[in-house]
Amino acid sequence: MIYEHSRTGRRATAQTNPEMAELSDIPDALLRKRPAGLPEVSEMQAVRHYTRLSQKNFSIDTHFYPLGSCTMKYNPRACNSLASLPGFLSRHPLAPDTHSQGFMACMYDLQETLKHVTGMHDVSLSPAAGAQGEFAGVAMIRAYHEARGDTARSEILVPDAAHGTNPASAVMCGYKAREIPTGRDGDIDLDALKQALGPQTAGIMLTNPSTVGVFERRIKEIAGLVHEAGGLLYYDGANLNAILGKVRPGDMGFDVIHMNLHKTFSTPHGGGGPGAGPVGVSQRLAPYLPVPMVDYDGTDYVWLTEKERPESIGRLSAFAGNAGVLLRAYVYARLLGREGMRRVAEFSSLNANYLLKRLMEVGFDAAYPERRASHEFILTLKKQAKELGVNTMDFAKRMLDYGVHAPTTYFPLLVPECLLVEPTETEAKEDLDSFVEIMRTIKQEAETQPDLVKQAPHTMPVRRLDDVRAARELDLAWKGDS
Amino acid sequence: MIYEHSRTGRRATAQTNPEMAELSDIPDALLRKRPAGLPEVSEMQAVRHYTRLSQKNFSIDTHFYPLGSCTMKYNPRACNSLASLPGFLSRHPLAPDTHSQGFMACMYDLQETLKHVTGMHDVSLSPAAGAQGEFAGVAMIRAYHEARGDTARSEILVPDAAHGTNPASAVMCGYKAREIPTGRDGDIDLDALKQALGPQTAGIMLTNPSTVGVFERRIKEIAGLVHEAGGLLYYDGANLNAILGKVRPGDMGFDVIHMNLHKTFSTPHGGGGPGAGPVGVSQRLAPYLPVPMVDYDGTDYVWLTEKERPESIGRLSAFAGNAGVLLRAYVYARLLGREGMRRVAEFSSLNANYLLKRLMEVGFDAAYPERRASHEFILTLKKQAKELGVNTMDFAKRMLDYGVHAPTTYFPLLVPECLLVEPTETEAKEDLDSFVEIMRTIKQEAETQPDLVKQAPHTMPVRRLDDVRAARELDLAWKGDS
Amino acid sequence: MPFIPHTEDDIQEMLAVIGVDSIDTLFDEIPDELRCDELKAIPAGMPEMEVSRLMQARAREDGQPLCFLGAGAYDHHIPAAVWQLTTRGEFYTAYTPYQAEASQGTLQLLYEYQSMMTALTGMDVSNASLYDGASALAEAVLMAVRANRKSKSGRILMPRTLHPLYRRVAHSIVRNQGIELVEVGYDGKTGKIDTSALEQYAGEDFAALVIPQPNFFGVLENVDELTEWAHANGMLAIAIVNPLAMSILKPAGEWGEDGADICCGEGQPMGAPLASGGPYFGFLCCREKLVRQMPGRIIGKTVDLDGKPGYALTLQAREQHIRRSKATSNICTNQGLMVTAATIHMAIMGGEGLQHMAAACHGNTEKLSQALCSLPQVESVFEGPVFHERVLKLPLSAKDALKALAAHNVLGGFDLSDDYPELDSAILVCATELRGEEDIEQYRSKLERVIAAQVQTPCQLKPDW
Amino acid sequence: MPFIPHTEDDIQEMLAVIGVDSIDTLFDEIPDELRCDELKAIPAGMPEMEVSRLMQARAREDGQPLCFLGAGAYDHHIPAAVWQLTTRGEFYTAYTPYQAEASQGTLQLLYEYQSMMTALTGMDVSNASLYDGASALAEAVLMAVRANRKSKSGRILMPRTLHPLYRRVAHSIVRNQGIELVEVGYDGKTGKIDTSALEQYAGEDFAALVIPQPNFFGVLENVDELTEWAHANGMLAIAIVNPLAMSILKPAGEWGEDGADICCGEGQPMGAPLASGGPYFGFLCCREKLVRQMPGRIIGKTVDLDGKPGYALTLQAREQHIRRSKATSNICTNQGLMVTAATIHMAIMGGEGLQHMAAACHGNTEKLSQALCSLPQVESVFEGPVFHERVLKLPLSAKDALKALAAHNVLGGFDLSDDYPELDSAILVCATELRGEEDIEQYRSKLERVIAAQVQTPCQLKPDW
Ligand SMILES: Cc1ncc(COP(=O)(O)O)c(C=O)c1O
Ligand SMILES: Cc1ncc(COP(=O)(O)O)c(C=O)c1O
Repeated sequence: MIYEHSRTGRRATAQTNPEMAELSDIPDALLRKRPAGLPEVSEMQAVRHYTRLSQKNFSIDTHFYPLGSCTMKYNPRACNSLASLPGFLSRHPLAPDTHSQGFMACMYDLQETLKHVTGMHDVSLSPAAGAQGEFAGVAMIRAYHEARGDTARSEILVPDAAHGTNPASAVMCGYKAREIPTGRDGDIDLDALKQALGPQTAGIMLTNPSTVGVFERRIKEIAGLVHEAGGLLYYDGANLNAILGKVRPGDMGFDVIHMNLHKTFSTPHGGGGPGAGPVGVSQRLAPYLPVPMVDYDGTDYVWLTEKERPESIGRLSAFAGNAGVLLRAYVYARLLGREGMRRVAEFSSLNANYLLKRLMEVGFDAAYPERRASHEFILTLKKQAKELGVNTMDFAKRMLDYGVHAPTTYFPLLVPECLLVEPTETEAKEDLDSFVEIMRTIKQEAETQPDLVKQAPHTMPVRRLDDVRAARELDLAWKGDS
Repeated sequence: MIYEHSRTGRRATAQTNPEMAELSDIPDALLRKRPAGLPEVSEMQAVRHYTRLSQKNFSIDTHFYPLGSCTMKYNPRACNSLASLPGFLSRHPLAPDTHSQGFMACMYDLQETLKHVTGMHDVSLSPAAGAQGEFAGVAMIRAYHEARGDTARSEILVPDAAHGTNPASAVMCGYKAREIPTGRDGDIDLDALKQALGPQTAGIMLTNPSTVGVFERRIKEIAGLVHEAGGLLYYDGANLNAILGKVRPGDMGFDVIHMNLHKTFSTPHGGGGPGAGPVGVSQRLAPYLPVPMVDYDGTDYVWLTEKERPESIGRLSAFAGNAGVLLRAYVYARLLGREGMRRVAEFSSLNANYLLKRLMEVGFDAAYPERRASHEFILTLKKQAKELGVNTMDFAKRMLDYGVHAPTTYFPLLVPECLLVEPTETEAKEDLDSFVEIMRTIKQEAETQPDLVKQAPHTMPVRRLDDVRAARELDLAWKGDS
Repeated sequence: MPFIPHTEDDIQEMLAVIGVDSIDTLFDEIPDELRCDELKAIPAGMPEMEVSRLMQARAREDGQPLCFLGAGAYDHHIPAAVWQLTTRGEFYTAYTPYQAEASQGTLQLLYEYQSMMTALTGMDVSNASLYDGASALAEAVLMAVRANRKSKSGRILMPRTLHPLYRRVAHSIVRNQGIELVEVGYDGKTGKIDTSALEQYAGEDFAALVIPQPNFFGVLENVDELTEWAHANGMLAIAIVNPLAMSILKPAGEWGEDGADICCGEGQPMGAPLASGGPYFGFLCCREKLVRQMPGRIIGKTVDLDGKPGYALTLQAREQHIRRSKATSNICTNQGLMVTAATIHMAIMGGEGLQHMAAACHGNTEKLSQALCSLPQVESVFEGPVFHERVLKLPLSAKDALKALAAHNVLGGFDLSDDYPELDSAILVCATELRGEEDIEQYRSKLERVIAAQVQTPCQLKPDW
Repeated sequence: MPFIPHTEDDIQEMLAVIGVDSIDTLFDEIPDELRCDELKAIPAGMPEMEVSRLMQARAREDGQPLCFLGAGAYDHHIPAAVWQLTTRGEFYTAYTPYQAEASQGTLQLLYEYQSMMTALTGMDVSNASLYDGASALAEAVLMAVRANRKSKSGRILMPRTLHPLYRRVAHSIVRNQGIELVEVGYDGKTGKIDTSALEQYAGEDFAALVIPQPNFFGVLENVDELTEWAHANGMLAIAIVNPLAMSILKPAGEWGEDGADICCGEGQPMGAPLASGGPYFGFLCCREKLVRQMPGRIIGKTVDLDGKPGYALTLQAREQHIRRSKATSNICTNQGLMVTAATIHMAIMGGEGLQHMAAACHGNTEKLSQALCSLPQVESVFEGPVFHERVLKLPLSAKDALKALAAHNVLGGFDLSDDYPELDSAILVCATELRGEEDIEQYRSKLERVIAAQVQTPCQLKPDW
């Protein structure tokens, strides 16, 4: 804890002047009485503390990190340095256009690239992450229906395999979320869908390839059905990595889409964020896109705001979203180019299908063995859990001991004891092979010394943590030595 | 090994164009026949490999590092970012003065600051490290004698406690190095000195405080004796941290001095370098300073080179020395200012004297118990080595297990089983206290379970390494899998 | 192939294992008619060297004008160590700490962040970030509506002294759930919430009153009275504060008798560069009893199997990945890296350092205001103390003045005339600790020229840097 | 107190333990008359914020001219990852790996560096760096004198085609030991070492012949013949090479029948920014049988107590800290961090990437040379192939031309007239992979203007950026 290095009167940084400016014109009643309890440490103590803390993390830069649905691939370092050029870092968000043409050019180009690669008619970059993109998308669906006076539509359909943000976003937009079951082959249960559709249907949120790691084959048929019912189709772009440059959501019939640039466009995940969740729409939804957007009038780049776009669902952040993330994605897009984008889909699929096949060979069960994997796939450890009493969580924790981050566990919810594995295109074959070896070893351990696995991890800075106690005896902030 | 990630045909970086430019105008006989055996890895593999490799190091940013004589103190991060501003990084060393005024202003200011803080008449920044500063200094002594036609002087005196670079530098300048013993109180043996002085004496190289960690009290007398004999005094500035802003080598009577900016001026040690070893001289040696130097003519900064300074000992590097290190030192000097410099001496001495006292309290023997410590001090583990069979090396290795880098061991050579401990001013009292606890613990271990200490370290990436084998079965480069 | 490590041999071996003969076959479940051709409209790839050149040119194009613009984004000093540490790969390229044992670095740091934010705001608990200050306000509003069980109206009192962009964002986000934001005017003399306007809602059903400190005009609100009034009228008090100001101002947790119930705001002043508006981060703190209504990640301290302390995501049952449509919010990816920077920033600055920084901003803004008000017909609009922004009235239209200043490479402030037409020709200015006396003098002299020139010639529109 | 963590309480407690009543007492062994007062001439301390401002202004002052200047320091692309990794605290703030077990990161990296350098140069062993290319040459000379037991003269053949600054540095360093550097002229037509000049020393006692590849004029020497000649005459062959060029040119270890004996050079092209000349690093490689004469740190691979591989400093008996006055050199602190950057640079570029980079430099320089030689009276001085520099003759004095170009913000090249008066009005130009067609065209058109203007008006001296 940084507070453990804190001492009253310690002030070993060179950051500020030793004298403090006057505050005498501010009435006492508005001032703090006691200083805030912030740490007072030396600059070196802070540097040492946070350097060492960082070393306690697994990360892409240190470990294989096949966290399904999250696309943990290499984040090129050039994206960081170029987005951090002084001119970009010091630009005030409200700077006039005369002092913004360089930045706006990047944003415009990025909008264009995202339009083309998704097949949509228009793109707004402002949502700060996937979930905010979903919110924007569903809000646009709502705005569209409302503009047509079609106010009876109250439901958004979501597959049971959908990410939690999908139903949560629907609700934030004032809709009811209604679940559609997934069929045994991993595709949506079409009959159930047909039954659910009706005049109350505002739209459906789909991921394709879906969160069970397979491509929804009857997507055109689904699009037809939903459109027929008067609903719109929302595309959750979290899995765009699987199809980048190969198929486009716009061509599948989607009306609105978000992209997680921190996945497909490889901006860093930063220990939880920031990300960026631009939204793309078909022509009929274009008026509703969130502002601001950037346009090019032939000589200059200009902002489009509420004024120019009165039907917009409005603004989702005070300024223009996570600009620095967008710059990183832009640099990535330029480094890759169109060939590189297509290769993303090709090699992430190659890695996933290869890894799945190898894992099946060493005795693991695929959730959808008869299907092609997309860029990710699901194993189910049902058998191991039942026969050996070693469950998915145990496998996951044991992997940490072998120096790989665990895949996503227990999501999607419909597959019991599941591991959602996404190797990404930036991992080499030999690293996939070594992952197979690790899985084989853990399986053997589970068979011969199950406690070793159930007690894992053994080599991390802490052993397995007591989550129940964390939630029951809430300790959410340091309160001083006690 | 990075080579283990290498595969023929792997080319997963975005650095260069996929097509290679023509070389057809170069005759075949001058071209490579086979590509050089360099690794072919993906950018991510390189990033991952070197990130993980870095984590295997102890460093100031992660550990207490009381390596005596090396002044391992906090390296302010601002020095790094400001020396790395694009304008500085992109300046060509041979750029014309019109495009160099900003950089030259920094160099000029730094020369001035170093002059004032050492009490010398003139400073040249060009030596790349302490040892090159020593070389320059002794070469100037030689040039001085030669200019006076006094060519019989063939010896440089060095205390037996001197750093190895001192005698080695003397020899590189064509001198014989003659050792002077250290007295029992840590000061130089004055009688021996008197005996050694003579018409063959070119000069003497001293560190003050000396490498045994005490201030040479009779420095004025020594200066008198050496000067009387026609010799000059060289000051090895490696220990300048101890006296910065408190006493000045120029005032002690030294004719020439080098400063290790990577010690006293806190530029990073970089895993072994680069450093910077500016030299300062009294007036009579000024003409001999190495070039280039920077002067200010009232309007512009200008370079002084061989042309303007024909008596110079010449040039020690192709350009102007380790410019980036000099910029870092300059930023440090500005952050500290004159008060900060004085505090460096005060608090490094406070820390050393406190730590010495505490270590003596827990039962360790000081090499010079009756003396004040300077910014560092020497323990001798003679007793432990004899009584317990646990030597200094064992103590040092065991410290690693407790998360502190070992102090300097077995230097200076005259003190048996010695540890040269330099805590520096940037460590907090509580960290010194915890070092005392660690030392106490190891001592107890040495008494009760000596093998634990003798087999240490136990928690590092490797156990104790076989140095003999390293030197006998030379393996100095990777030769492919074998 | 940039970033793709496969050699031709690898590809062949892998295809053989899979049992297909080309990569394209892996896409055979995708209906043929959907597959797209080469996307010609997307430019071809460029090596890093060339992209660098492009980006350097573009970054240079935007100049680095002298910035007196605040209005929600502030140009502060950031210690060099902050981003050198924050961009360490282990922070930069990790994700949400789902595997706690392999993420203690991020988790402990977030716990420290929560500790610092509660210390700064005087609240009990903090989440681990939301997207930005404006969306944090929207989440605070939603949270208040859920938490104030006595209120049924879904109505919120939203003063006009709050940042106009924040009000718009909050509206965009909450309106779909039928929540109404009712605006409350301000006192034309003081620039504070108009208490008589407020009084007209006394006794009505509102879930919460939003209280900004400082407010959008830079002015300090009478936070004690406002908090008391809200509580007396069965409303929650939602504080929206500048975290840097909190180092010197009375913390939200101590407003009135019982303190504010929820405290949110924009974290940018804590270590985030201006960077065109993002990424920044929203913070959200509250009373412990409201914690189960709080959106976003929360880290808890706990113990491991050996009883050793450790950190983990907790109270996840509020979140979308567990609770799905019943979650407190849809947020998943948050602004973790910005919080990493903020935590390191606060640790390096220290409590005292932040106070000095805050006081310097206050002092410089007062100096700026005095310097500009020394010009003819330039005057401060509101009386009373401010934090680090002030509204000034100019003798020419705000738009013209700011354009002309920009042509001199000075960002002179925020034009209030669109959002507050009644304040026509007024601008909002800000001088942080980075704007020293020379800078202020530059602004003053440029403005003097602009004012002098206004009647003679139309202002020059192209920047002169 | 910047960087000093002591609180007032700490100080008092510590003084009490020591048993003195003031910090000043700790200096009581220092004679009073030596103690100095406050050093008024040194400026007072400034906070980081203000130093940043100062340094930013100064860095801006130097502009960023378009650089066609090489002459020993080359403007190359450096992958962004290189310095982001190199400045990680664990590399940046460690020291010489004296405690091997706690320094495996640095040690393994250095071993990898040695591996890459031997691969590139074709030599058997490499040290872990010297200060720079010029001092590495001096060390190579000293090493050759020690190693060539048959030679007693202490004389070295040093061609004038070698960088003049390198020759001066070598002279400064070796002359004190009475070593003589005998200059060998060049062929005015080819720009290579004049073999007839060389022939006059055949059979004489020299310890070594120094062979540059490429030479200072950019020209490729006939390295096979020269190496053979040296060996035939009982001299060692010291290669001094550009490491980037080694990725495409015949490596020193393969020159002639037996290869060069020692290979040294400047490491700057491998990941070090121009940075006003340093820090760069010198590299030094040699035949295995000479390894005990090699100066500098060397890392060896070995095993630990369990037989697990590990890395350690080795052959330390050559070094000053063990051998003192009998050491192979006085070097202690070397250029470790630059080698860290170089190693990462080479790993990221890969062997093929370096070849592409080298070939691009070659190609661009040829394009530049063609473009400039299209101007009247501009011509290439030497015939035959070059690596990435070329000597061009101008129709006006080199000094005037370069000054005028600098005023147009173009660094046009190196003025050869001081060091090679016989080449008056000749400059040495270089176009690395970073100087694309647009840049070349800019140079051409600026030079055209300069040439056209020369007779009319004296050139403008102030830069115009
Ligand atoms: C399938 C899916 N949808 C939506 C999201 C939400 O995106 P974000 O975390 O960017 O808000 C995620 C993120 O993990 C996801 O995997
Ligand atoms: C006392 C002393 N003198 C000289 C030197 C040599 O300095 P450098 O390593 O900078 O060449 C050192 C460095 O360790 C030293 O400690």
